[in-house]
Amino acid sequence: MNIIIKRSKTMAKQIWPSVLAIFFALLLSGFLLFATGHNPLRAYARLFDGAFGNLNRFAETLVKTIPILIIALGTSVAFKCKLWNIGGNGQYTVGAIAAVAVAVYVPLPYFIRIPLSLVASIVAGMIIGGGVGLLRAKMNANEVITTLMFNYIIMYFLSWLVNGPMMDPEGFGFPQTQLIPDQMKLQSIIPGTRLHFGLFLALIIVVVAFIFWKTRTGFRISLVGESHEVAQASGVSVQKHIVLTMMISAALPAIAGWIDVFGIHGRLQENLPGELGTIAIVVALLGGLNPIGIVFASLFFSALVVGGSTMQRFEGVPYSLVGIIQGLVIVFVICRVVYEEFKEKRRVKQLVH
Amino acid sequence: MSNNLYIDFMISLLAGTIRISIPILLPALGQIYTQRSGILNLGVEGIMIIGALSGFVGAFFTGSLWFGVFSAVVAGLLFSLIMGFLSITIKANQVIAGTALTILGTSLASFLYRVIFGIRKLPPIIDSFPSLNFLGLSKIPVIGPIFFNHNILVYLALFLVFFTWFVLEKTTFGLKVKAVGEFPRAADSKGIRVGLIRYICVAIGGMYAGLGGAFMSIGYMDTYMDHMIAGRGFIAVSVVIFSRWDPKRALFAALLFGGANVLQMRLQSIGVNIPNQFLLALPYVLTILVLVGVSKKVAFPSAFTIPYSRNSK
Amino acid sequence: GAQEDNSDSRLKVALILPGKIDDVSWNQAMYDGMKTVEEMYADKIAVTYVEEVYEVADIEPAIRDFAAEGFDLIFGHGFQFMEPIIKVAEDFPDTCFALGTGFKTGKNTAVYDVTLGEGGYLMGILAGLLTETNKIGVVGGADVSEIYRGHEAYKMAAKSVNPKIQIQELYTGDWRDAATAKDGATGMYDSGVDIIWHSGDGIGLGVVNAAKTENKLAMGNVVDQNVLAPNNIISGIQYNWAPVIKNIIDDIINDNFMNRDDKYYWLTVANEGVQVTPFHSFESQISDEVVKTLQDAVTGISNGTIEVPHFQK
Amino acid sequence: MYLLWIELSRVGTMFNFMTEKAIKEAGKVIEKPLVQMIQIKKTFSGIPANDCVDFTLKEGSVHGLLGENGAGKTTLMNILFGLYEPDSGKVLIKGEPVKIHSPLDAMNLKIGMVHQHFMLVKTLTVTENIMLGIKSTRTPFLDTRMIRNRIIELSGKYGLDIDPDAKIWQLSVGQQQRVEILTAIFKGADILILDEPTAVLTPGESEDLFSILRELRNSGIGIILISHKLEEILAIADEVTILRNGVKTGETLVTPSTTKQELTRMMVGRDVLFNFTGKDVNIGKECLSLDHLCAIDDRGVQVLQDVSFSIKDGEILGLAGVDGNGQKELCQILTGLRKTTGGTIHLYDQDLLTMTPKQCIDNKIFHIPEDRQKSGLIMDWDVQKNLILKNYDSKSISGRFCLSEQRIGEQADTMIQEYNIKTPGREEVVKKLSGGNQQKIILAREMEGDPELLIASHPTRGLDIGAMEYVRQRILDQKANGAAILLVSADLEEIFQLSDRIAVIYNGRIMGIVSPDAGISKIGMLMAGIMETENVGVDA
Ligand SMILES: Nc1ncnc2c1ncn2[C@@H]1O[C@H](COP(=O)(O)OP(=O)(O)OP(=O)(O)O)[C@@H](O)[C@H]1O
Ligand SMILES: Nc1ncnc2c1ncn2[C@@H]1O[C@H](COP(=O)(O)OP(=O)(O)OP(=O)(O)O)[C@@H](O)[C@H]1O
Ligand SMILES: [Mg+2]
Ligand SMILES: [Mg+2]
Repeated sequence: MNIIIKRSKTMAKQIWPSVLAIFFALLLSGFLLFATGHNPLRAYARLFDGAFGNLNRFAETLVKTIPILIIALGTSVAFKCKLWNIGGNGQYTVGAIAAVAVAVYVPLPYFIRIPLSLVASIVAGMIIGGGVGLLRAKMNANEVITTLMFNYIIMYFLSWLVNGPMMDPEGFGFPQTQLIPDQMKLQSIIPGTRLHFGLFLALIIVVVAFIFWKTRTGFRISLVGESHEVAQASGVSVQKHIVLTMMISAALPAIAGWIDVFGIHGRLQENLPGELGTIAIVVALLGGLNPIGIVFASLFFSALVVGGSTMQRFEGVPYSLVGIIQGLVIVFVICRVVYEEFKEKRRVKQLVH
Repeated sequence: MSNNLYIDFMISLLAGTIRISIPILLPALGQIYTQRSGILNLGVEGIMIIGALSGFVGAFFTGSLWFGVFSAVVAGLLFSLIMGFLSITIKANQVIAGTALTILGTSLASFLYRVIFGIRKLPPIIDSFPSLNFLGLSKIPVIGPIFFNHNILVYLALFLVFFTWFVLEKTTFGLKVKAVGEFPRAADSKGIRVGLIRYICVAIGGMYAGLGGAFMSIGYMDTYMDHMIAGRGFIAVSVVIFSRWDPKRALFAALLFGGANVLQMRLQSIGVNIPNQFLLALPYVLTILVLVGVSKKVAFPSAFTIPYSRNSK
Repeated sequence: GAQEDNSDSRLKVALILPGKIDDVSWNQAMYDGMKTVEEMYADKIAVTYVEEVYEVADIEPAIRDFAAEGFDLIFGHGFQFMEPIIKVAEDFPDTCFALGTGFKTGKNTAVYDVTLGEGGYLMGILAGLLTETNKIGVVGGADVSEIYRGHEAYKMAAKSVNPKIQIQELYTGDWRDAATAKDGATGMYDSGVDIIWHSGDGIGLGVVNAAKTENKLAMGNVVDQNVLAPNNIISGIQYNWAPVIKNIIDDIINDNFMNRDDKYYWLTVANEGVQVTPFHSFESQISDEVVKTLQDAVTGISNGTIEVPHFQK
Repeated sequence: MYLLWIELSRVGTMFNFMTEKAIKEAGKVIEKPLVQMIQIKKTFSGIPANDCVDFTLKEGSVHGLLGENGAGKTTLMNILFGLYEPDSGKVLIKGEPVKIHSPLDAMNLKIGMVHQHFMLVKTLTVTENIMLGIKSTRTPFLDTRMIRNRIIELSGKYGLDIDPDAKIWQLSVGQQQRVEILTAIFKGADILILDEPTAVLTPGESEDLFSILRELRNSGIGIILISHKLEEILAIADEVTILRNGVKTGETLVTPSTTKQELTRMMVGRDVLFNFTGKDVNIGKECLSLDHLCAIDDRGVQVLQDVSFSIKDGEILGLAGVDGNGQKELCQILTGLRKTTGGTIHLYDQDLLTMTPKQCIDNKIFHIPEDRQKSGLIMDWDVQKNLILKNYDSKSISGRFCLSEQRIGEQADTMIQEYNIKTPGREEVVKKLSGGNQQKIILAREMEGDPELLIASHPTRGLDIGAMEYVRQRILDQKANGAAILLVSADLEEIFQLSDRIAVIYNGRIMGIVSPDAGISKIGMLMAGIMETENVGVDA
């Protein structure tokens, strides 16, 4: 009992600065809203309502959370190894491509085709990640650049596919593929909403990620991230683990791509990932690279995105202002350490006197 | 292709290459300072779009293009200070700080544009910088159209290549920048104010990026559009790394990227039978190939992305 | 803002746009059309506008949200709205949906579309007749079906009036990177092209700007773009969505929408939804012969004697 | 003979090695205080590094600052140089109270400092490094040519032999140190602080330095000299101040009658143990044997040449030598981290050269690395995680898939107790612990696995006397357990106390392997590169 109280107290202590930071970000955005003729309180009420107002909206928030969460978890694996994988979008896209390719073109029974397509997605992600990792480990090619470039390359690759070889023959030339067979789609958890069984997959991945950091491989990856020299001295092959890390890190966004194809899109179109990759970077870092932290951060951000859209729709708030609020929230949340440092200084002062 | 046509094709290609690499070159030059001092600013994209807007607004309302350039540089400087504050004062992770800056910059620019100009049937336009024609030099065959038919910002950017090199190699400031990026503690022990130098470098990076943004809105185009930077800031960051923080090599890298881009468009136009998406991806593929080629030699500034604090061991 | 007032008997209409309402293109044309109708029918409809619903994953919630809020008519202005609209339409059988291009319809879902092929055809005639170098160009954003149709018709028409014609074609791969489009167009002009048509969206501004700086001719799209470069924009096509929107709304008010068999509303040359813009200052320079050929083409398309093929990839 | 003397005096602190004539200069002592530091207090996370220290430097004098590792010498000087701000206390320069907030302030007060750890930017040239600290005459432009000429001039004048255009990374440690000294001289300081300047200099270089220092002193400059080498202090210092555990324990004029014993007692608080011996251990079969080992370093320079020796179970082989003579690379090879270019190594019957680092660990080769913060510990991790770096995958820590937090904790608790690691808890971040306790973590980790071969590189570097004795005792315990031990150290005291045999390395070659009875002079000669004929066990 005592432990629970203590735990929740330390939790509260950790969360408090973030809450404060979000408050200030909303306050500042509130001025902008007010200055452009909106009622900030009503707008924020809409935002909240849009994210959590009814079952359907909450379901939408969760639908958005799924890919953000998974991509962020993937990104966090690389970040933990001090590898800056900013290729979430590209890796998500290859996952989606592989998913549709298998789902549409492989004439096997569904119960084989579905897992096969998942495996294909994972493998596709691993190939991209492994390539980036190899280039980094063997050629010292900076992964910030390679992952970024792959984002563009894959984007055009997708564009080529939906305009060319994978274009729906019955689609009147619109740049999209066929829909995957209905029977293969992830079923809705709550009828009438888009919330699909991918949520459980996401939860499984969270649990796996949580456990992963306690395994030997997880330990080795974080060791390599902290110091190549110490890792090597401890018998861990740095190059091997850089490649491995990038493979894992890219496989997860690919899974997110698979889930979105099977859960919502049902097909390939251009610009599938949108802003997911960027948001995932933010979420991974704000979540402290820790699976539980990332769960909360992704939930928060997708609520912000989904609620923001509602606010935009019904309050006439410009889309850009929603982006500003997001940006400010990130900036202020980063600044929360100021508050923590301030408290630390005060503590030290009290100790001295 | 006949000989004449071939020459025309090459002239157009090279002239286009120079033009289109400028908005990559400018922010890249600025980021050379920033990265040399040990800071990775992924927010260049956001700073550039702020610069593009400020440049346009400045020029539009005063009618002076140079005032536009001035406002863009100042706006870039001010906006980059957020990055400085987050990465130097707060010592936050630079990847997230830069990402935040990009999100904030793109949204803020779009928002302010709407606030300032409202919804219009046609976009507001200005007369952008005209091509200079140095005493008719542009009429010289071949050389003229390639080198002497650009606007003044192009020449300014090319001058800044030399200027950046000069500052880094020949001035006390440049020396301090390098020391701060390599070994901040040593710099500190020599009386160099690490934080200040880093702030200045981030600010210079912001000014160059702002100028790069202005080049897009009032140098290259004649109006502002939300998506006019279109990833050039990110490309600039890459260019800096694979040019190994050297302004001359940055010029070549920017030209290479620009050249690949122009080439793909020219090839498309003359009807080369390759899916256009492959041609579009060409510059990015090329970047990776070049990166792989040069990376073995790349040694990052030792203190790259590491915040400095005197009291921590 | 949305009308919460229950006593309001006006039709609640939502217009969801994938881009900005002032993009001088696809979205703006629709926005302007809707505004016209809204003024005309001030007592009959109340319109809510949402712009930049760009991410495909965000489309369905937006549509569903409006449907759930009791809107009577929801416009999704782009083919990417097709699947979500069909899905939501099943869940809200009393709500009417209008889909901007696409091919799936339903009891409560109609498609409205523009025959860009007809517009492209007219532009092709003009370009083919006006060119002095026998080289013309066309620049588009992404290579998608309606743009493709326009380009193909343009090429076909130009060849029909000028057998010696050489045509350059370019897709920038992006709807919004005007600078790239400008450089693409510049390259075409450099290689001897003297007139370019652009098939719309933000990138079109790049083509207009290239014409201005190179002092060559270009033709606009979507709205009359002559004011952007009065000496260079010789003509163009413009869309007028108002009649089609009005048509749809009338059908709903008269209870004709749901039980209508033909669920396609076309914006055509015949119903003056697609028009050739005036020549403005070029009026005097255009020969009567050209004017006549163009006029014949318009008439021919209108009365069906000229049939522009429905190009498909 | 003179050379030999210098060489030997560099080497140990326990040997009283006064030469015939006192070397102390007969200089006039000027009484005017140049620097007064009063009641200086500085704590790092609660632990005092300087506790109410008073310090006075007089004009035109050389002031020795003595103390064991971690006594707080560097901290005190960093405060004077503005790198740290004291928690309390006052600093007076030439009688004026001053606040020194940064090195810039210090430099403006004409204080120059040569740091213990090089403050040189490796990618820059010598000239550029020197220009960093001084105001250019052509601000904002660099006055490279002028500075370069002055460097050549000064370097010629003092025989420093420095190439102004060389990049720092291309220089040897000794050369780098000379650059540091040159930097300080260059600035024309009134007050010059030198923090262990001779640690990496050759004897000749040291003597050159001393003549420079004497010259500078005679011109009125006050010099603060930190050194562990009492001979040097006795040779050049006019006064000494002694610190122990952050507290000043003595201040005395250096006269010809001052002895090392006196100073030692003030430093350590008791007489140094001369006969620090372990239990007698039976030496067993051969554990490690190296035969004609050759290797190159990262820059492709030959660092090891025909190195041959062997170590038996229960035996300690001391590897003596000045830093940078190939010791580091040898340790890397023995732990599987570096490839060789020739020769063989066997661990019992196995070929060690084919082993990966992991296999070396599995074969119970453990290593106490010389740079504990860089290659021994993850400074941002807590104690318990640092304790499992070598055995995280063993049955005692890992379950089927996961590391067991409970078992990690239990193991940490036992080790903390057993090795007497002073930490608030097993979850304390290692960065916050003292150097001695950091070293104990490594010790615990490397010894807990019952090593067959233990490589101890400078195991007591940076440790206070208590920790030092503790570590040495632990190494002897391992010997008693039957481990073969390679003790790499530049500290001859340590080598003599612990070793069964002593190998001396110079320039990548084993100069000889001798018994400790051979005496200091012989080893000193070998360390200076002077070959002897008689050996006690080079098995070639
Ligand atoms: N320095 C190294 N060089 C090459 N390979 C290495 C190195 N270190 C470890 N390995 C390899 O890594 C693999 C994992 O090592 P280990 O025996 O610890 O596996 P494990 O603990 O069972 O792994 P897991 O946690 O994945 O179950 C081994 O196959 C080993 O060969
Ligand atoms: N920046 C710092 N943060 C935390 N502790 C520090 C810091 N600097 C020094 N210390 C601690 O203060 C104490 C004194 O260190 P200092 O470097 O002054 O010793 P020293 O006498 O110079 O030793 P050495 O002979 O090894 O140079 C040590 O325990 C050291 O760990
Ligand atoms: Mg020290
Ligand atoms: Mg044994």
